[in-house]
Amino acid sequence: MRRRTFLMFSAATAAGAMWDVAVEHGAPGKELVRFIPETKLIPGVTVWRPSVCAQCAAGCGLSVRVVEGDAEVVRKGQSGLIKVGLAKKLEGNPGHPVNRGKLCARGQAGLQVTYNPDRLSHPLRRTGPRGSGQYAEVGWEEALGELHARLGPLASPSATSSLAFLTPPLRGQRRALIENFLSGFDGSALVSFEFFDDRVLREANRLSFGRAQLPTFDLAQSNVVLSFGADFLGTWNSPVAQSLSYGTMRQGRSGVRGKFVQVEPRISQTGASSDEWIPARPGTEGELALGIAHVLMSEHLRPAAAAGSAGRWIAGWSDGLPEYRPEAVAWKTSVAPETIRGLARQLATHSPAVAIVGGAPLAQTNGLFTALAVNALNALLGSVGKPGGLQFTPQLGSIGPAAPAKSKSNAANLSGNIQTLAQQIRTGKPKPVGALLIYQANPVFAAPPDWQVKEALVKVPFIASFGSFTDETSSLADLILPDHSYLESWVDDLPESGAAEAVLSLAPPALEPLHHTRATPDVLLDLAHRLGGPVAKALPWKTYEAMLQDAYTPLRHLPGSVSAASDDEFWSKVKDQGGWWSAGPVPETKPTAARGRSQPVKNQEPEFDGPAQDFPFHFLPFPSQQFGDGRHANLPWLQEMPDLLSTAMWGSWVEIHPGTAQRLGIAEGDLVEVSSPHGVLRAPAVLSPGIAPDVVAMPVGQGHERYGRYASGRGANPMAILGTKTEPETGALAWAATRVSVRRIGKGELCLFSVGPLEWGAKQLKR
Amino acid sequence: MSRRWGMVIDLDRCTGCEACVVACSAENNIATAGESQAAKGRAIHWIRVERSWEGEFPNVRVRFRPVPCQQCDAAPCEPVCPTYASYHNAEGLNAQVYNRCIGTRYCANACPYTGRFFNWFQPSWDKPLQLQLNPDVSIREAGVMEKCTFCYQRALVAESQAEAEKRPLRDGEVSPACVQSCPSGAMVFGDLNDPASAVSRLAGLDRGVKLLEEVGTFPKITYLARES
Amino acid sequence: MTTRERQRLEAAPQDRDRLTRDLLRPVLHTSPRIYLTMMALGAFVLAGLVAFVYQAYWGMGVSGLNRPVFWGFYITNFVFWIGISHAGTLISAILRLANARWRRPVTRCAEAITVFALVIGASFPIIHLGRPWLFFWLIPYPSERGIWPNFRSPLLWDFCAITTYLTGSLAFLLLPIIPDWATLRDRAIGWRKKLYRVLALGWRGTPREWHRLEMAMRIMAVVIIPVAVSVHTIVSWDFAMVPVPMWHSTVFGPYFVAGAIFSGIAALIIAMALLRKILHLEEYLKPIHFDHLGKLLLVMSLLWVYFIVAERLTVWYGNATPEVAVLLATQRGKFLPLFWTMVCCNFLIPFPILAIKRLRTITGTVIASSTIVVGMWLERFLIVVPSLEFKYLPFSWGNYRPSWVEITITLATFAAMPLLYLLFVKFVPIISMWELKGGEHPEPAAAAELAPGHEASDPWEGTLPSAGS
Amino acid sequence: MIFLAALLVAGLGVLGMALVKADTRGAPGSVAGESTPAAASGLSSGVFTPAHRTLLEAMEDYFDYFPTPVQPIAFNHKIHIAKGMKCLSCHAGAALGPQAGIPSVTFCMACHQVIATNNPEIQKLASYAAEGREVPWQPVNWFYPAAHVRFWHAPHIRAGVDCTTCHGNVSQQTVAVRQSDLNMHFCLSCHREKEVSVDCATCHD
Repeated sequence: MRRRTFLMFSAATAAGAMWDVAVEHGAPGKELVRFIPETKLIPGVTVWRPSVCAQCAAGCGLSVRVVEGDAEVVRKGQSGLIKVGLAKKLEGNPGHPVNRGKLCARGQAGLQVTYNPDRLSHPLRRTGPRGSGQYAEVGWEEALGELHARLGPLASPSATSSLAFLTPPLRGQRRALIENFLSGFDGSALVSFEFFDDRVLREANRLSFGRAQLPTFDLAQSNVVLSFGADFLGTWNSPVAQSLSYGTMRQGRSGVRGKFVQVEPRISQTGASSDEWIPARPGTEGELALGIAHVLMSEHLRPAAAAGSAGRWIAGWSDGLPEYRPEAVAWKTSVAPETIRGLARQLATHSPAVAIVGGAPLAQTNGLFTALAVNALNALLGSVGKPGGLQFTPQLGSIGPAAPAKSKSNAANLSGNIQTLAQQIRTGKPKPVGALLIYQANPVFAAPPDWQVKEALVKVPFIASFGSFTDETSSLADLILPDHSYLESWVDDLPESGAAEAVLSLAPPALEPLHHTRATPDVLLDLAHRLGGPVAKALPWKTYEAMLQDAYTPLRHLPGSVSAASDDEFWSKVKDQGGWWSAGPVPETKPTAARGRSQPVKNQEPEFDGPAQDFPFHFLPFPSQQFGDGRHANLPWLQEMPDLLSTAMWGSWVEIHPGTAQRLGIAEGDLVEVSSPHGVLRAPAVLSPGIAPDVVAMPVGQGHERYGRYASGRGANPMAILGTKTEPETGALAWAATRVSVRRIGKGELCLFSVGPLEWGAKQLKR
Repeated sequence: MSRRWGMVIDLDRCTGCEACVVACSAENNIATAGESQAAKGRAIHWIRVERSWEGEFPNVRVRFRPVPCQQCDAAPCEPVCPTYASYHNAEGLNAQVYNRCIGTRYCANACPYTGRFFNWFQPSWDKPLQLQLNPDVSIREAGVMEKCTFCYQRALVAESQAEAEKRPLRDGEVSPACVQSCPSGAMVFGDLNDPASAVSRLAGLDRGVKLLEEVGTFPKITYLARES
Repeated sequence: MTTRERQRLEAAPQDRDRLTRDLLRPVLHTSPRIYLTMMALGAFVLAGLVAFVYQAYWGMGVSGLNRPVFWGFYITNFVFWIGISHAGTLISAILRLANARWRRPVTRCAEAITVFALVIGASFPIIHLGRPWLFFWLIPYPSERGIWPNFRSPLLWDFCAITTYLTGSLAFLLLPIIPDWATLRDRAIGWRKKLYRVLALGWRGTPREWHRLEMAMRIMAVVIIPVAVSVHTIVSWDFAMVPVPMWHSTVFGPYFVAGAIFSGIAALIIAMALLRKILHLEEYLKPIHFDHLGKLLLVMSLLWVYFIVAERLTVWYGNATPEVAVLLATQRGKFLPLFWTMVCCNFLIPFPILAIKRLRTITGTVIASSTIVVGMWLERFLIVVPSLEFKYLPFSWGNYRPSWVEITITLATFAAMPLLYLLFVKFVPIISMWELKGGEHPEPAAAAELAPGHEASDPWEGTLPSAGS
Repeated sequence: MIFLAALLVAGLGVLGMALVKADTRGAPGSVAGESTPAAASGLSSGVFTPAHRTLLEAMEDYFDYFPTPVQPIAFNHKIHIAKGMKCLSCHAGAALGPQAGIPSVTFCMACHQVIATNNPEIQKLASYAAEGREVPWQPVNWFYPAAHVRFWHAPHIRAGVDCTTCHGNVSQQTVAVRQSDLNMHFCLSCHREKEVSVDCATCHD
């Protein structure tokens, strides 16, 4: 018997009785018009296209799974469906030397950037007061015309005000393009902003090793890894590359299993994998490193001279660091002398060993000292430039024709930071800022409140943003010219670390644009053309593609992953491969000498913002596993990805040691108030055994006021209560140097993936 | 002999990065539950990373393990399903046939690993997020159970490809999204019936343990214990 | 038993007319108060229906269920109502077979409980389905696709057992009503007459008919007992067949059957007391009935304690981590209040009431029964939910809190039971008239044939209280 | 059972009333965002859930009823095949991937720029092309989403299954109609006969 027959038989009465309810049947409804597709794909058959991940600075190569599908688009004012290639999944590009086919959670969630419901689909012009978020759609011609009209006066040599361009740290031709663009504006500033910017480490590496870049770790061959606060398996530097080699370090070699020790006051995702966790007091990591160095030298495990020039910046190095006896160090760091000695002996005897430093230890007022101390320790261990140690990825610095044509007057202004920009806006010196262009950076969200970034930015007469979303910063803009998503754009990147060879990540658009957006590089080239004069001269290209091709085809003559007979063949192979990587020595940027300094860096006690008696806890904002510095908070996959340790989803929380919490009468899930001298925030408490009792920690990333439907009004932003202490030598924000007080407010709401007990073992019965 | 898909998860390599979690959501059209539903315990993650704290400050350790469906050989979820929606296929998978599922949720109770998930509501995606949906995987409607399939659709595509090219399937050619993404290489997938496959070799290591072995489910996922 | 007692029980011939009048009064006359009650109950049932449709339309998410607590109130109610259904058929069948004469006014009352509780109970597996419109896939019907239900699944056993039990119980209930319907046919007027003419199936009361009825009832009584036992055993196997801590237990079969009879008798006592009050049947449902049933309840209460101790003590001594987690959660952890309420309701309160003769009055037994019904519902809840909340991997432990939908549907079934009962009472004399008349048959020959059975010594006779003498 | 039937009927009745206004309501369990675009975006596959706009649609799905589509242009298969075209000439995807596909209007116009331009149906085609629109062809053979069927053409073509096996003799049809009841029995009998997989997961997912 057929199912239908059976059903008809048994339910005929019931069905007949209600047939009349269905009155709307047969109405054809509003079937959408179908437009003629522009591309040819075989329906249902996957095509893998290369691209480059733009979710963080690691520059991993992507493979985009593209399958034909229906997208709703607007053509000539009519909305309808069209068959286009749709991205279905992001995977790592298997040939790419940084990530070798792998991709982290944030990278994979990048799909939801392109298909985000809150992505801007048209150019917008502000209609309400600044910051109100009221915009009206305008056409591209109109928007470009307005931008041209606003920037034109600034480009003239007699301009009385200047142009500033605010971006995250950029590399490759995108940076070159913007620099060249700005070279036509007198007194213009390229201001790069990123909250977790590693400026201190770059400076330390410049001093210690002559390379102002982040190191690459050959963990795959290390036997001991000692990390000072670096979340190198999670969010720091090039996490996929580091995880790849970490896996090999643990179980990829026969008979050898590398040991990994993590020094940090709160167990991070990386610390969770460690064999030993050492909660040193915040700001004393450098001393701990030197304590270890002291043992190495005093026990004659390594001679002081082995550190070479890296030891030069540490006072007393050549004397064997007499101030850093383990007992003395133990008193300051609260790490037992025996632990220090044990670590030193392990590092010395189980060579190759490597020390890593990054994250919170460098975000103290003595961050540079800490970085230099760890660098010196690495040098002492002989792990610089050696297998199993740290290396520097060769940089294709001098490749490409697009070095900015600097004129004398503006050369000094070509780089700046957000504080100097705010200063310039406030004081109007050296020149008032006449217009600000914003590309992706979001300092209004991520800068400490006392920097008054928002207050400064609103004073700029004209702001244009190229962002794909309205966020706290771009919502101040008068004009928004939304960029394509990175999957829809020409993308290039020169990864700073993560590979032994020089790497160029480059790919053509994997998708056709979904919305009425335009690629920002093309917009700038168009604008340069319209502006004419020196700007047009500096940017003669019609399209960004042409610019990239001009810049990178000379790589054909270097030993690399692509061999081609002609430039065209080379170019097409590079596009197919998703980039180019060297297979031999390449001409590099000249190692920068340790200029501007001859004295060792003094070890100063870390300073903290807020008196200890009123604010008894160290406040540790940490980059979250889901959102990094907050830019991914609008991606629902990441919002619903449980945090590894707290298992929290869709919110933020304050991590407190259970003992501390008990003392303060705080239970799991209670709403607590965290106060610093600079602000107050409220969030639910998570009691975590893996945090020092005098530290409270909070993930960075939530607390957006305006960042689409998934992020807005969710959780609290720890940056909003940070002080403004800086590392004095580099001016980098000491974001881990704020002190806070904590008190219970009442019951809170916490969305946890696991509400079970914290342990798997017998203690599970105590609930 | 037919294939018997299996997986090895090396807990010594795993870093808890949860790349597998997002990879799975992307590959398998797993709908986002949203905050209010997630808070009620209705978030769907076919693979999750369980963590456990051990010890008191400062001697604290964390352990974690990714837990997808264990694809048991003697799966408790299978005999209890009254409609054969949950059944054992020839390649050893605990398959779930969505259209046959009437939603008794009996299988979910029977599963010792809590590895099965129910669609409490009709799944939905805010436009245009639906464009990301994988055409090879169907959308599970309200009222049906769903679970890890070892990304069977990927195996079928690879088999079809191999068949078209008239060659046998290579070891490592098929991998579920979680395995494909795993940055530290902690997960290995393959045919347990092929003694030469990487997964067979690793599953035989001394470090290999099964989760809740005492329940007698004979999982096809072998965990390699962490060595510290 | 004294003569007077015997007369009362068997009803003297001169009383027969009065008896018929008394027992037909509720059928033929309905007071406005009854209508009001029915409407109130109907409103509850309607609310439950609305809640069910709401749930079916939007999805199970409107309930409080979640992962890992995939079963909650619905399955609790299912087990509870199936348990209640054991009141009737099992009791009446046993008493029939044992020829306990005092059973006569009680049997139909009990059998009706069975049928209605079964219908309500059996609807819960469908209410709790994610896709209730596909429930018919549980039916083994030949399909062109060659797909059958999975006969290995305890749910399918359930389906078969419950349908069998329902069919059997219906027959068991309806067969002996036929003569009473015939009486009604003869007395009613208007539409009722037509209705009863159909229902009476042309009963004329010939000796042959009486003989067949008696035979059928005897066969049914024998057959229904194993079916009833199997039903609740199979319900228990829904739990016992899966490796869930504290579910996977060999004791579950008898434990569930004992619990079912326990709650069933309690429900029966409450129903009888209500009928007695509302329908003024004081003369037919007497303290002695309550006293007898109270004793039975006492035995079941002790049996229940025995099972729960047996179950929990072995788990405690076995000390297997996953099971102990559930055990402690119920006894010491978050379910502590519910657990000890259950123990009070099922044992600590009813035991003294039922054990002390002076307290074993109608009021006493009704109080005891009420606590037992509550306690047994809690027992079912404590079987279903804690095991799921504390199942194996502690990372995936969960919490359960029912939503308004589940609560409404649960209340609706508690309203549906009296509503169905009231409706039943309005169409059928709730006390079997012909049986109460002592098996009155029009033809002496046929009566003589049955006589030995009537004359046989009543096994309960010796235990009857001497108070009546 | 009577109670159950009553429950079902009453339930479905109320449901019907609810369905009429289904689109205007939000789901009670706010699912990721504010709206329930499931029905609108044609993704969902539930039967008696917010997935359907009307009760009739739900019932058609439930009873596996496939209404005959009305095509915007009375495409004549017979003529095309008689002129020597092959199925795969237009439905090229069948040999390459899961879906057979319907060619774009530009493909049709490649010939019909010159052929049969006087035919009113061809003129309709030309007007679509001129407007830059595809012809809104209606599917003839499909599976309801609730069937969760994964059907790939290519393996069948590779295995030598003739198009007519499932689609009937299209060479004799003008406008294509559903000729075989492509139900599970139909698929399974062939799969059994050819001794290929009858595993549920091969076709259902």
